[in-house]
Amino acid sequence: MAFSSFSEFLAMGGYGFYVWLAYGVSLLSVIFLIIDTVYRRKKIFNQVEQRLQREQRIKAAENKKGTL
Amino acid sequence: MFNAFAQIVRKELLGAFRQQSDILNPIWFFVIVVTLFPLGIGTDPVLLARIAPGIIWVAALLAALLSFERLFKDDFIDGSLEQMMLAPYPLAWLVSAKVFAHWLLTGLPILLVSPLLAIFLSLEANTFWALFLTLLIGTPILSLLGAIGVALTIGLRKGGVLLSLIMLPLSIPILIFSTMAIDAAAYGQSYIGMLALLGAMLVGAITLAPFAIAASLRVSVS
Amino acid sequence: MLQCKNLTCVREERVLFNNLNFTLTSGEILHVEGPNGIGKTSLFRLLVGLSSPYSGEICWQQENILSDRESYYQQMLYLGHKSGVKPELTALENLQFFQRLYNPSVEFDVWEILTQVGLVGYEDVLTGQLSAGQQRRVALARMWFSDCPLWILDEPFTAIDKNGVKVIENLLIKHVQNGGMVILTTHQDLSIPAELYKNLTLQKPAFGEQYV
Amino acid sequence: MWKWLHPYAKSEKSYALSGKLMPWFLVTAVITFVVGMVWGLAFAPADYQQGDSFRIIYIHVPAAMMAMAAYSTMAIAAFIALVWQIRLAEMTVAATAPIGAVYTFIALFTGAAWGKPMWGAWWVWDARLTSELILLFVYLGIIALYNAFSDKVLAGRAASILTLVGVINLPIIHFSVVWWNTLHQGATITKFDKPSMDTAMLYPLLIMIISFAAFLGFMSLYRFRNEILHRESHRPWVISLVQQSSTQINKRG
Repeated sequence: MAFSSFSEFLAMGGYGFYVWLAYGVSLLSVIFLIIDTVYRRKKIFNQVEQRLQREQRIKAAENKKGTL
Repeated sequence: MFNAFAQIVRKELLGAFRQQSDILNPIWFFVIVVTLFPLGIGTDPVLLARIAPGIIWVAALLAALLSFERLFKDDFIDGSLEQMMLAPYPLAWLVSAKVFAHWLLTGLPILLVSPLLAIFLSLEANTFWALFLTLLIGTPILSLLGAIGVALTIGLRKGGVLLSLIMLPLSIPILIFSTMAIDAAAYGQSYIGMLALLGAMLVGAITLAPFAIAASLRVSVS
Repeated sequence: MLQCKNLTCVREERVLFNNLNFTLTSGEILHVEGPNGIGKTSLFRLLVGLSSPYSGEICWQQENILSDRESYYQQMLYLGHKSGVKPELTALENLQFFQRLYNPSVEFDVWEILTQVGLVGYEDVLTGQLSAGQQRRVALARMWFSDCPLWILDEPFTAIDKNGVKVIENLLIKHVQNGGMVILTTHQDLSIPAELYKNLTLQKPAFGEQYV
Repeated sequence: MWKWLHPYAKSEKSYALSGKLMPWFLVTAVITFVVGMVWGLAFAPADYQQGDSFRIIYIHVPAAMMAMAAYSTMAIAAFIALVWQIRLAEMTVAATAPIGAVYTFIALFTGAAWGKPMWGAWWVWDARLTSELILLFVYLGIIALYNAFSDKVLAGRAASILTLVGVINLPIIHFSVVWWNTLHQGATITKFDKPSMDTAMLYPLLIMIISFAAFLGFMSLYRFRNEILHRESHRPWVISLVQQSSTQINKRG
């Protein structure tokens, strides 16, 4: 163990701000990447589903006669 | 084969002389940008001579960016581009002709006005020759690199900004080697090594870029 | 002979047509029809090799057109929606460029062709200053000096007057009677003898077939 | 060599295979991350010169290395995509680029946060940071180009071409920046060079490199699957997959 107490661990020998800033921003950007990736997957699923619904509506519309 | 090359160059030059603003505007822009620097940072000849290579090369890059649009854009809109892609010759060869004509119309004029800028920025004769030689070797590389960028972005609605974002990072080595050569010349050192490096890059670009341009056009025009 | 084998075209994750098959032999005109947005222009761009199919292949003289583009392009003339004519050049300069680049072995009388397409007296005017129909005529003039057996014409009659349409139709008939082939789309009715051409109707993929 | 890969060149099979591989990468990434972080942050001894600020190395170096590795992956995939016309390779290029960009950003930011206490400035035109910055520009260019095309088949091909142009250019850029740096700064700042590192410091670094690599693998597979789904959304197997998942949600809801 390089540190004797938790507050010392947070202080990082006086460099706490820089170390935790670096780690924090890195973590944030990775989380952003994960959210973006999962969101994209959801979006693709939604798009395909919407398309399926639209096609069913078109099919229903084609069965009706006398439309323009 | 060579007839096809000559026909395309001839057509480009003929068209450009009918629409002279296409050639003149980038040059005009180049001169104005360079003029802005003394107005912005003062007229101290020592300072100007010190930063002149950077200014001229950055201005040349921006002027080149302005001129790239016309390389394929008009052709794309009026359909000559797709007709060129359907000609019975290798596409890489035909686009080389286009790029060569483009360099004649934009790179060469920059070379021709460079003495004027050398006077504006108080360059000495030796430094000016270094500038001239780097422009001579560097502008064709810019044309080839830019052509790849235009070919990739031509079908897109907002391709212009994207073109600069793609193109500028790739042209950094040219900027660095050219300004270093000019700096070396300003300190009275030999700059032949830098010129050789630029020359090697030019040879590499001439051999590889036409294939990249052709492949990009096949993607964009489809 | 031009063959389309099991051609499937997908654009932006949407199936335009599926498993299209046809063969065109010399002396035939193929008239492609179908409503707007059905994929006629996409089919034509596949046929000339500007875009590549999702699956299937197009063969010219038993050879995939994408494997040897140059020899295919020596025998193929494509006139698309966009004319390919440079507005800042004159009609004469445009024609000379096309002849020298695409049919360098053909000798022809420029004045005769300008007469044929009705542009005599306009040869020194910049093409950009001509009317839409006249600009179209400059592009169509390429058919008169083309020695290519295969003509692929996407909406050739756009902006052309009735008389002009007749002249072009006669030219097409002459071309196929000399052993040429023509593929074209048009929204007008063709007044070509029915035995000279056949129709290809593009249809929306049926339900159950819109996913491939 | 491509023979064994070929069956997996079918998108449906690759979708299933990558789905099977993903958990392994995730588990590796999480375990190595926890071990590496605890070891690196709490147990590794402080550097005798830089004190505890050196602990930034445990993300800076792995991010920088894996940003390069991601680009190499993209370059190989782009080459395969253009030479053998394999669509899945184009998807690999598109899937890996954003992860590479994020890693490059992390490397840059941690470099700056490390530089502030060491050099007294957030940014110095150090050769390595400058190269990293240009790498980020190249990544962003590729991503922007990919997103600008609405037809993803064309987008993938355009991104592959740009990746290959970049891969020829990047060594030249790096070389030119290093040379430019030595000329303009006298000697390069060598704070990041660690020729002889204490093993107690080195092991956590190696573990973190493995963690970043595994996470890169996990994320690329995830995004690769997204790409497959997006592009093949006209294929019956994707449709049935979507229908299955929606019925599952309906049952639960």
